[in-house]
Amino acid sequence: MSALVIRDLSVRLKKGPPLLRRVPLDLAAGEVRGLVGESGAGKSMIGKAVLGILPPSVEITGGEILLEGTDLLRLPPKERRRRIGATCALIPQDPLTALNPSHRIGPQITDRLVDILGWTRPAADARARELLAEVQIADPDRVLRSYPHELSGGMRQRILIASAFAAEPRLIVADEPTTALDVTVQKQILRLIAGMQARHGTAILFVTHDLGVVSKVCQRLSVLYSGMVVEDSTVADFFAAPRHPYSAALLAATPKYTDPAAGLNPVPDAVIDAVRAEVAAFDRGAPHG
Amino acid sequence: MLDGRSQVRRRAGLRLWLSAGWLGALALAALLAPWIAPKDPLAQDLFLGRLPPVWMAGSEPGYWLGTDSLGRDVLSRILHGARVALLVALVAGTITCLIGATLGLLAGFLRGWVDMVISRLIDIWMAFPPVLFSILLIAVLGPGLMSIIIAIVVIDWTRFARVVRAEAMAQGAMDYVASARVAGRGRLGTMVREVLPNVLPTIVVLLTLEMGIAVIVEAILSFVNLSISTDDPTWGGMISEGRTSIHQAWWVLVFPLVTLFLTVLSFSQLGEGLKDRFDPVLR
Amino acid sequence: MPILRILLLRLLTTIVTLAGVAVIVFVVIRIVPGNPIAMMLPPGATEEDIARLTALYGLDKSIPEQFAIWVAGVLQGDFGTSITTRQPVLDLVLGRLPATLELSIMALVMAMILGGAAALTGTRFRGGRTEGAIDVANGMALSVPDFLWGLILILLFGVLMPVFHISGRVTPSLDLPFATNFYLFESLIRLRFDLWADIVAHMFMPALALAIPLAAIIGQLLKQSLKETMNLDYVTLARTKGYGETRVILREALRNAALPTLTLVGVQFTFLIGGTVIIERLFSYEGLGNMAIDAVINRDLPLIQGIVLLFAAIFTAVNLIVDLLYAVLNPRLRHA
Amino acid sequence: MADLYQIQDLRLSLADMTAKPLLGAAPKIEILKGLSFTIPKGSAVGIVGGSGSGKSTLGRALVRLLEPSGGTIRFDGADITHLSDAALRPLRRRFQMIFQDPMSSLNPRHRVGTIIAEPLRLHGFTDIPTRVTRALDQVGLPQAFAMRFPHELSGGQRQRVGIARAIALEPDFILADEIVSGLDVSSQAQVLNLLERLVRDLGLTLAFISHDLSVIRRLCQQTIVLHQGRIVENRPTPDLFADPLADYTQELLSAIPLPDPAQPWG
Repeated sequence: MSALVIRDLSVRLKKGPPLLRRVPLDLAAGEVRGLVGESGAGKSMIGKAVLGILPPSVEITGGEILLEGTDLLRLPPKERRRRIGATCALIPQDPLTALNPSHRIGPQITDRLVDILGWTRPAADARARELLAEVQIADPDRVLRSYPHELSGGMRQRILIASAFAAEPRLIVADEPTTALDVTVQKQILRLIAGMQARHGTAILFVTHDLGVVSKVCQRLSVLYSGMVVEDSTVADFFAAPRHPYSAALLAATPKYTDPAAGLNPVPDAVIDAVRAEVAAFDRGAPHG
Repeated sequence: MLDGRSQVRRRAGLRLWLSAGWLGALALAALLAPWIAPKDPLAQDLFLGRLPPVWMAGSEPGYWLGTDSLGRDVLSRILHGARVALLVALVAGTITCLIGATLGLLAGFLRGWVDMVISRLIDIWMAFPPVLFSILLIAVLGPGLMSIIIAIVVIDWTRFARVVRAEAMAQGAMDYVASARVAGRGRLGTMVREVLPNVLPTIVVLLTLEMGIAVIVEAILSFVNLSISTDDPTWGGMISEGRTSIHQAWWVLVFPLVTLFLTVLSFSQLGEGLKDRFDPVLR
Repeated sequence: MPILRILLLRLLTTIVTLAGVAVIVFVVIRIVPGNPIAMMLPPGATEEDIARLTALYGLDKSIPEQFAIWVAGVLQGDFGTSITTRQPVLDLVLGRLPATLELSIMALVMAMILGGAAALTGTRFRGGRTEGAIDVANGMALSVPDFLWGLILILLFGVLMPVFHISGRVTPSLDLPFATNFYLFESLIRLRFDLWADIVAHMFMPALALAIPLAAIIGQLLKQSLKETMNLDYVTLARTKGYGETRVILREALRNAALPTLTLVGVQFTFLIGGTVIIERLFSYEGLGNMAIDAVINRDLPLIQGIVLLFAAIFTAVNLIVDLLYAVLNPRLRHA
Repeated sequence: MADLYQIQDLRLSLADMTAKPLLGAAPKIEILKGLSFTIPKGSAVGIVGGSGSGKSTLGRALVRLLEPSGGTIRFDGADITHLSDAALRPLRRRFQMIFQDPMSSLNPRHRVGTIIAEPLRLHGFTDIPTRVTRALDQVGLPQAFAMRFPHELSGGQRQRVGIARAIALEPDFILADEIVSGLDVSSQAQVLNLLERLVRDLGLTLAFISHDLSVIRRLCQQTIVLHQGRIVENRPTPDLFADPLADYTQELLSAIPLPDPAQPWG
């Protein structure tokens, strides 16, 4: 059973160039899929489209987003919002700006449970305490009463992860969740996400620019270039032998301390030209979006 | 997004042209007032008092916008009043800008004791109610064009100093200032060559705004009878006179008021428009 | 602790500022040409009369001496005697203060309502025509000062559609049972809604004239701040939780966006109070500002000093209150 | 090989404005807690550390954007620790810096040509147009770019302008502070290749600040690991990677996710 199926998703700037070109994507229940690409490739646009948080300057021009079989794009806005709130969650990039500075931590974890899912407050509070214990926060009662500025960056990222898992979502979009962190903290947080994901059986769309991270936490990945999926592989296959020349070049450009020669191979112009031609050919063949 | 930007630009362009057009026409009218004004602005004729504008019943040909209670031609007085208004706007606006922006730039960029002194001065100045302060100054200096200009400069330099100081401080924290230091540029050189160009758009907006404010201050001072002299035509003086006869002769108030309104609006829109048009970063 | 520190720091700078204001006013008005004593005496007064009165008011001494005497008086609560009315300055000024305070606060409330509504509506419907219209209205309101708005309002609602009074604070023929000069406030307490309505009908236009530019500033700053806040991660996160747009604006964004606006509004409110001087004149409203202009025209030196100092004290008090509010509303400072 | 930089017990404190008392100066926080090291002429030294390690502060002290509160910095034998701005000016040409964020470090109101030419003019160079042309050429940007404004360039191109500005002065030393952290991997590789080539061709001494050990591995002969304002390890790069001695270096190395599913990691 797929947690999420995306068919032919096309997104563009209002009256502007396309940002996503008929993107296909299949995410099995309990699977972690990496979305990789360079900036502007549209990787985080997919997650935003699923969660209904595309910026107002952007519009969806076609395709389907099937969440457990229901096409989100066909639901009336209010119902769509509730359904996303009940079954999906977001782990954002920057823990320093992702918590509201004027609310305490407790309500920021429980608000969805109480307001959208209709839990009682004591039940929601108990759940929050349980979640904080799961993300290894000692003294949960104090933390729940704290304001964000009283906590460290690593602590805040743990709270955001706890909050994402609060309503047992079927799908989590993790949008570059460790890009802002030091590499040692990144390791702890990635382990935490992987552990929670395995325990709860949640499917994750993992948006990142770092192929190293993908190789550690994902089972499958999609490589994007200019809003087009150029490769869709299992992680094992991809790192053994990438199929598309562009994704092969991207892998070769990623620095690697065990191999001083890696990481200084820019994507060759010929590869860029070829993949651009591919995008152009695609646009000619598909007026859609 | 691209489209949205061009739309903003079109609107900004229209705004720029409309305001520049009005101010240009006004400047021309002010220059040529002695030749194009249909009547002598000072000539009184009690038999022709409170004549309505020409399109109304009981009007007199030649008095296009009617006359005030002393029978003076409203249109001619507006045209002559524009001379005073624009002169005050240009001279007072420019001097205020030079002094205020310089002090603000020095305080915001150099920091330290320079900032301490200037900031404390600004604080003291901000504790004065500006209108009362200007009336007080005119009482001290005596009425006249020079006094008005001095009063505006003395009071309004803080408007520039405050904003420019904050802006210069923000720019001072940017790495291009550090890189000028690495390149070996001195402090004052960095301030003038690197920081000033980045603060200039703000200064231009403030300058045109200040010109509008100067026109208003002149009008306010005429209104409380402290401007040039009671006879010389000024917009504020006309408004003051119109306020007292508002139920009998609305035109004495309305026409100078509309002129003043459009002028003040044009000055502020001109600044915004110029900023949008000549800012390489926005372009 | 930080709140106490802010308070102390403010108090220190306030003293410096007020001292500066006192010195400047004192010096400036003493170079006013024309003898104020000569102006208050009847035409037939002799040289000796003038000299005697001049000595009585201490105007024959040097400026530093006069200043020392005045400061000594102020520290004992004696702000001198008005030359024109021969009443204590303090009584005169405090008698007029309530009228100006009521007008300013009414204007502030109007500005916050108008500006807040404009900002919230503009944010809710951002990117559309509604926002464009609000921006244009804001731009106009912002670039035209209170004096002109006052004149325009007089024309519109005083002459064209006479619904409000264009002069005075209250209809003179009414019998006022008030013990204080806070008419607006006291009429409510005494449940005299007839009087309250009359006072509001007098106050409405001057207050609105003062409120329009401030409303535009609040509208512009708050909307900008709201729009920036709406792009922050915690707002996005709230959207994914299933909340609607209006709820997200009010619950997640408004409070954080209002904080930076607040400090700027403090300064702008002092500008508004400064604006009462000319607006009170325009609407013949019997407040401090109107009295101040008369005092300048009559060269009533002690009265001018008293009024200017009072205005300066109000301005610094407003800044102090804003700083405290900021500290109270900002969890970072409250719990640090 | 002689040392270009000799750093002895370098200490640097910055005022903590958040804890400033009502009267008097704000308390100081020590960011750099006694660093000693040398940078040999013609070498490339990597400085690595997490956020809060003091690596950027150290960089800014080396080019004397900050004044140390203790210890000494010797540049080519001369003590520059407390030199005034005026006394530093003639020396400034010899140590240049490339900044992390090119959007902030290139003046948005100046054209690229001006940005490169201004420092040359300050230091009394002649035939400036030729030198600007050559600098643009060296960083692989077309001549037409001299007429552009920074916001008209891509991130990688802006960073090339930053490099061109630095090398045009023919310095002895270049400090590169996280210059590729904002770039995609492909332009990152281009900028690094360019820097490596220029350092070699022009015989420059380089200090390269980064949080990314993989990048330092490729570029630098010597690596300094900073942690909380102290040097925890300072060794030739191959040795450091083969056999990290300090606990923190080991932790840092083992935390890097290699693009390789076979790496034992988590």
